[in-house]
Amino acid sequence: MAKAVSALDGASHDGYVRVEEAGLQGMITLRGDLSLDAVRAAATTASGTEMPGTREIRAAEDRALAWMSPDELLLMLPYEEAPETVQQLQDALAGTHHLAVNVSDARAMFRLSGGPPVREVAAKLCPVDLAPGRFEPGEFRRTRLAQVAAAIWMPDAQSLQVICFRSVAGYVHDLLCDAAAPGGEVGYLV
Amino acid sequence: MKRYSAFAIAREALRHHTGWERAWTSPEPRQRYDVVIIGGGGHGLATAYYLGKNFGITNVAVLEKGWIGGGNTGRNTTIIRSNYLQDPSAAIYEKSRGLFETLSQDINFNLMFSPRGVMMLAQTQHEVRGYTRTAHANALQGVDTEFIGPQRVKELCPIMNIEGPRYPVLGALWQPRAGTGRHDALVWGFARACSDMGMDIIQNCEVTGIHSEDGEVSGVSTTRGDIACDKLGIVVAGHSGRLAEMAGFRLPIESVALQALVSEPIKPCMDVVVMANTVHGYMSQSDKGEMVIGGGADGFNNYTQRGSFHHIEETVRALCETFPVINRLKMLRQWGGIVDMTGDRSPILSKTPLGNCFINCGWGTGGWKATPGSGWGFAELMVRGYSPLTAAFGLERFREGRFIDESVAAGVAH
Amino acid sequence: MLQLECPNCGVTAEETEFAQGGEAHLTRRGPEASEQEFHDYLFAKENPRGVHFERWRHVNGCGKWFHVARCTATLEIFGTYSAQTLEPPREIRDRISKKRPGWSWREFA
Amino acid sequence: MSTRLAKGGRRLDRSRKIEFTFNGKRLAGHAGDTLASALLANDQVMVGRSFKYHRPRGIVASGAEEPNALVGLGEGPRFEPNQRTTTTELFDGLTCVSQNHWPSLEFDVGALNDSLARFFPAGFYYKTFLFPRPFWKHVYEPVIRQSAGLGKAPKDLDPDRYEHFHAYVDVLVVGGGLAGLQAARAAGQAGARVLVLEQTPHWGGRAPVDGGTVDGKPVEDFIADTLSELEAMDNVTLRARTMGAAVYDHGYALGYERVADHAPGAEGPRHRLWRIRAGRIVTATGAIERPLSFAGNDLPGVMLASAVRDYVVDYGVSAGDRTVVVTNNDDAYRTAITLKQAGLEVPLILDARAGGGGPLAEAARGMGIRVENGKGIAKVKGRKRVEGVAICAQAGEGAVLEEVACDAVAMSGGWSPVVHLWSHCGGKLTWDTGQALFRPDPERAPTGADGAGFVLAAGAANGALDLAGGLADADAAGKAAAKQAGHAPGRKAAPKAETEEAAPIEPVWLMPQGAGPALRMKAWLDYQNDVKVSDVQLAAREGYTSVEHTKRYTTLGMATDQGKLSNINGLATLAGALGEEIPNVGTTTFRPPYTPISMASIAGDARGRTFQPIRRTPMHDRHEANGAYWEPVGHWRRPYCYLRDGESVEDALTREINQTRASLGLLDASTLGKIIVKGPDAGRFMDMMYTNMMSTLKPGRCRYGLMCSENGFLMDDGVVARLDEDTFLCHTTSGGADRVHGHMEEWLQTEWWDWQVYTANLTEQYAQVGVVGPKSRETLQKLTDDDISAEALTFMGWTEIDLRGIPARVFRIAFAGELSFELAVPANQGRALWDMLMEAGAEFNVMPYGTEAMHVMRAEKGFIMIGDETDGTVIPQDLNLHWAISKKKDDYIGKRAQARSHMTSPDRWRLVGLETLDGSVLPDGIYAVGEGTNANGQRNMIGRVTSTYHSPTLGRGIAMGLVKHGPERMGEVLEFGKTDGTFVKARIVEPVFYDKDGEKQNG
Repeated sequence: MAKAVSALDGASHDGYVRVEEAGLQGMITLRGDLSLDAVRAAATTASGTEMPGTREIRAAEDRALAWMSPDELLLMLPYEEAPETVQQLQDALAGTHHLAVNVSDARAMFRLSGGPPVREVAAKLCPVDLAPGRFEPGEFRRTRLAQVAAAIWMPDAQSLQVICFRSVAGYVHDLLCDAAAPGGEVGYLV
Repeated sequence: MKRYSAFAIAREALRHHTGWERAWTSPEPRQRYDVVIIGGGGHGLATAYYLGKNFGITNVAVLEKGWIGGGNTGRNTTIIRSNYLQDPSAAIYEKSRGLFETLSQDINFNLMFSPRGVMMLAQTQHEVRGYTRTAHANALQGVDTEFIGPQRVKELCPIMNIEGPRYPVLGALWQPRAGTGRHDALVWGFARACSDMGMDIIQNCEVTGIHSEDGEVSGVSTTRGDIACDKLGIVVAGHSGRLAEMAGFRLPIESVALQALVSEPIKPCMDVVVMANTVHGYMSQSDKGEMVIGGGADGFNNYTQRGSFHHIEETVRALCETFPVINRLKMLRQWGGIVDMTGDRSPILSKTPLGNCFINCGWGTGGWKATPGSGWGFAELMVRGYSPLTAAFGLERFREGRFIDESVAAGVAH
Repeated sequence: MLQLECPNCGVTAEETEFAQGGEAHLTRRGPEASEQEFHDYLFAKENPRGVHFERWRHVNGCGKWFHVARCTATLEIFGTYSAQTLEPPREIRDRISKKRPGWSWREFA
Repeated sequence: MSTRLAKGGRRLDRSRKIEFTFNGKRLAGHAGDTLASALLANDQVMVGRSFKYHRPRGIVASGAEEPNALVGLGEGPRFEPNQRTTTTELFDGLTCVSQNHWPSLEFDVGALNDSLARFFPAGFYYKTFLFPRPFWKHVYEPVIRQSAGLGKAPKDLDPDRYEHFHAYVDVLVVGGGLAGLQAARAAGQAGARVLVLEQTPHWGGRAPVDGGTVDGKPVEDFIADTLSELEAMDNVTLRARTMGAAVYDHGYALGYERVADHAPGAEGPRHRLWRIRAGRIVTATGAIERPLSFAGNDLPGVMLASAVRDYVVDYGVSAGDRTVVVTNNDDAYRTAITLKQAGLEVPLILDARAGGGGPLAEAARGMGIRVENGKGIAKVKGRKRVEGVAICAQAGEGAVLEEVACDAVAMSGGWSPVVHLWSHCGGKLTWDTGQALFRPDPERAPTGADGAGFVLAAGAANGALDLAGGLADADAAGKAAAKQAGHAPGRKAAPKAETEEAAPIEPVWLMPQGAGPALRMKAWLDYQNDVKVSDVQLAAREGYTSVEHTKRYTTLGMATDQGKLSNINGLATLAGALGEEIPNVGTTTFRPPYTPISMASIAGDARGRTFQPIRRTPMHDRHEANGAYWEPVGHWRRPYCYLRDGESVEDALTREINQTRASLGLLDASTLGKIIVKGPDAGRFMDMMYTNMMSTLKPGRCRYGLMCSENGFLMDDGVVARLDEDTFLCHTTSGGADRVHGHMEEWLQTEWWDWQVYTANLTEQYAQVGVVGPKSRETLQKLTDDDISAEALTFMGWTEIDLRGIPARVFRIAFAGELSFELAVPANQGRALWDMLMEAGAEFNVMPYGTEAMHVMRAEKGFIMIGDETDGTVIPQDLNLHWAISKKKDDYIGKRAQARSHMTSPDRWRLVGLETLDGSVLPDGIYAVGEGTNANGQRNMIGRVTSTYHSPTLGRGIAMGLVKHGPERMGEVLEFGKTDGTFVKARIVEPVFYDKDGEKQNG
């Protein structure tokens, strides 16, 4: 594990919003029938959170569970724990039709911080209504970020996180830095 | 018909241009014609013109729902080229391009055919290979093209950034005798020539039904009365499905909106037409000075002739990257046209299940440049029941799995 | 630039999050199909000027397919519904009937 | 002369002087000036030349409708042509040049066109330049092109930044004039989220110029109060310098914010394009005054009456010392009164109406201004600027009654609501006979996703031209918009303004009414494109009677102002020529944008490094450091080869291939698609997806599979590994991963949704490295204690191993034909793996190799490559891949299609190997010729080359191709046609050139 390096190795940039790559982040895709108790139990046991509703994310300490689609969850956890947790999920769901796979290395994650303007930096790139009241902590939104797929959510009112595919981490980083460059303040979603 | 010439203009100037006659007459429809063409766009009028010119058939009516040339003929980006890969396409587009060369003189109407050259950029190894292949095919098809290197591209089009950090230009398929023409003029010129041959061009006349007897077409109902005919040609891009339905058959066609735009006019800065498929954009400069830019098509069935934004966005960003000088130009106007897409993106020029009823449709994004060639071949098909130009474009090919797919050589179908 | 509601994740989003996937409610024709049946399955597409049913995928979103009932002349959306159905739901057909009396599309009306 | 007045100019900060240059001349204005007002203040009346005749052109208007006063703005990389002076804020150091003339603005050779104007009527170019034929391209067209166009093209790379912003609102209000502000207030009070866009830097629009009182307060105070109220509302956002540019389907709109046009080089973006989704859109876009069509109405100094007034009130600038006012309505009297109050001379007001005007006319008379009813202008005197007017009876043919000296003419032909945004998305118009204008027809509004109208016009844009009516209309529109967007409006009544009595307008489409041909030839409709009344009449005479034909034939309304001043006058002229009513003639369609917007703003941030995503593998940096010559593969970047100092691409290829075959090479194969398919029905599903029988594959084994489209064509290939009873791992081509994953999900979700299968695209989870060559096992064994011997890991088997702490899957597959191992490790450890392999392989002189070496080596083995041997028209049977098409299966995607007559034809071109007789390399993409020509005169073709390379291994050219009856013609020699007309010969051979028995893959 010591040899593991995230896509941008934690690169950061200070604009009017701070942009940093979050480094190694464990992620597990769990597909299954989300109405089944077995699936819900396996997922929430692994995450230590409640089950998220549609387009929600529930977080607890170093873990979170996000709703990806009607038959898919994303479990976030410490990077090193992902392989073992996949195994636990598979064991827990033996006999239940499901798919649990480690996708920690397939993604990159960014953290935008600096208060309410994080909303407008994201709104420059994503076709999503990010106004307060329309997009709040707890919502997990998969969308388009410029020309690539992404997911965004707000851990709290002051920051915003972005997940994209690993291979386009550089592209997303550059876009976020441009959007956060001083002088570009819109002053709209604050 | 009074001939157009510089002399005629000088003569008319002396009397304040009060002596010019109508370019084409505006008669009431008669009860019967030998041939009725539905659709007064470029292809319909071209068909009528060659029925008269090549076969002496002049008892012809062209029925137009609105104003002639109001469909895609008046909405395209005016590019004329024939550097197609597949034999049937190369044949009909090269026939068309050849006709364009002398058409202004033939119909005494300046179509401003400008053989300034068209280049299709190769920006990936895959495109280099595709266009090299096309150049080889073209050489055997009698189409004058060559694959040129990046330096030659730069000489021909100095405003291009051939060393783009993303997609450096690796070369281009160059057709020196391709170019542009004035789209409206083609319609007006054909209408005038047809009218001069005694044909009736009837605007504001919508076909509401198609009549048949014993499996053969007998006439049409229109908003201006019933009209009988021996042969019927349906040439109505964007409305082919509805007319086919009236004639009792279905078409392998879906109609989608295609986007285009122009910039404000500037002094000449680009003497060739450039198409860049990798980044989805193509551009030329009109004689007025506008940069004429073609965009993408909507993915969904659409009959609104309106502009959309995201296709324009994709095209413009590609062209800003390829031609940095346009960053500070401004978009003047954008619009949409309805194009008929077939199952293989190639057109249909075909007999139909209804006897003596023929259909010419499905040109997708490539109709304008084919106009005279299409009219030539379709007229022959209507008269003789066969034309070498149209033979491969029959409806039956979809049943047989015999497609004419131009996308294979990284070719764009504009 | 259309705006569609994905019935799978409930998001109302702009067209760029979606990809269109052709005509709805097709019956797949396999090796047993006649030439005509197979041709019609692949190529004889509905292309109405008016009420139309089609498939879309929420490609930059939850990734799921769904159905859309839409007017191709005005781009009005009559409704979106599950991809896992063989026909438009009654509720959507009724809604269309109110707005486009006398409509029909393939075997549906 | 035009000049700066001693007093006035409500927008000016006279304490701040701003310096600028025009055509190199140093001039000065004040903060708050537009470039146009500053030019006028410096008596720069002529500012450009027209498009066709190169006539002198002056400032006509004061806003976005200006057709004439366009300049080239800025210098070097910030140069921008065709910039409208009336909407350009003056800033320190501004430089601009006038356009479309040579050698100078004052003396323009192109003006020769003007003296020959009678030979250049509308559409003259369609009728001439026909002979001699080559002259069009070589002589006529270049001359026409050079004479046309307006500004010069920019030359340098634009240094500025641009960005987009997505906004979602209940109500978008376009226009920050009085109507827009009131509509916003009404909607805001209802609780709706409101965004108000104003194209200028100022709020309140033209109302303060015209004056009046609202709720007992001066209108300026009312505006200030309204603004503070709106600014205090959390749910309302005001955005100045932002133009509502376009309206699209489903309530989508564009706002064009000129963030830094007034401060070039400032930090931040120059333009920001707002991508707005609105529940309802209120267009409070005001109205534009129409010119009158009289001879010489295009001379510099002839201006719109409202503009003359704007310049005095807003900028303290007079258009002239003596201004003649000519009108067909009461509004223009305000100009006369304003001028008089500013101490300027108004020698005469010409009111074309026989009955004259109402109370405003009385007021003007009361100030001592001479007013002539039923009179008009026969002709404006002067060459480069106005020197006087000849007066005539409006009802007559232009007999001159009197000449009056003046240096400016203020004209008003009535007002046209700005209906562009209403029309962009299909809104229809109705002709208001009483006011002689087209206004939005609320019954035929543009409709949105719910089928209801989503645009509401307000105020002058809705035809409510007066203060009181406009306010009431805007209030109603704001309330209605909020209500329709789901917010109940309050009951607060609309503010009240005094209604001024006015005499009705009388339409005047030609002045004088009976003007003869000589006058009509000098009566301009479209100033920029030089379209005159006579041109429209000519179009009508020649049968171009559809309004679209007229527009296209004459170019009326097609200039950069898109007919903002000319459309209605042109339509009316056409109607007159046809003897039709105006509404029967119809209008042309307004297209987005409202005024031109920069291309760069459309591109936004998608420029340079962020033009498109670049996908990088985990080892990207290592390749970069290793001299990678990059090749784009989709959005991926893959090394084509690795260049060492002084090497050519060919050298590098030869080195990489020789080294790999002799010893050891490494290939970064991370871009290969990797898709997991899992579930009880996975085997059944795989059998449908692939032509092969996949359900019988044993866990621990791999199989090469083919995937076809439903139309029968080969779309992808790759190695499938069975991970366990329920799970398959499908490798796809690099470009095909997303497509194949989408293809699988489509079938699962839309056809076989009752099958229990889940898929996941794990392409990016793994870094994948091909360890290739005779020394591959030896190298790998150094890194692992696990058994990877030939016995433990047989060809086409896979297993899991530990590589010094990195967990890996290893596949025994051999695309290059050598002993090789493909390793898949977690992507974050890819770089570490690569470094390890380079180190462990050093003793074998390990070299990374690129995509081209991979291509050559696979061709030496006769393996097909998707995209080379296939092009979307090729079926597996063409490639002799029958062995990979299961005969035992009833069905797979593409099976029925492959049974169609053309697909089963024995005449299909099929895969063979090709070798030139002299060992040279066949040209790529070359075609084999048959006898004779086809019915279209094209040479018959019987085959083509699909892959062709120099094989360093064999020391000669090798190729693959598709040839008619190919496999049955082994040994035959074919002729291939080169582009120079010569032919090259090649023999048909088996397509396996190297190690035909496949011994090398076992080491």
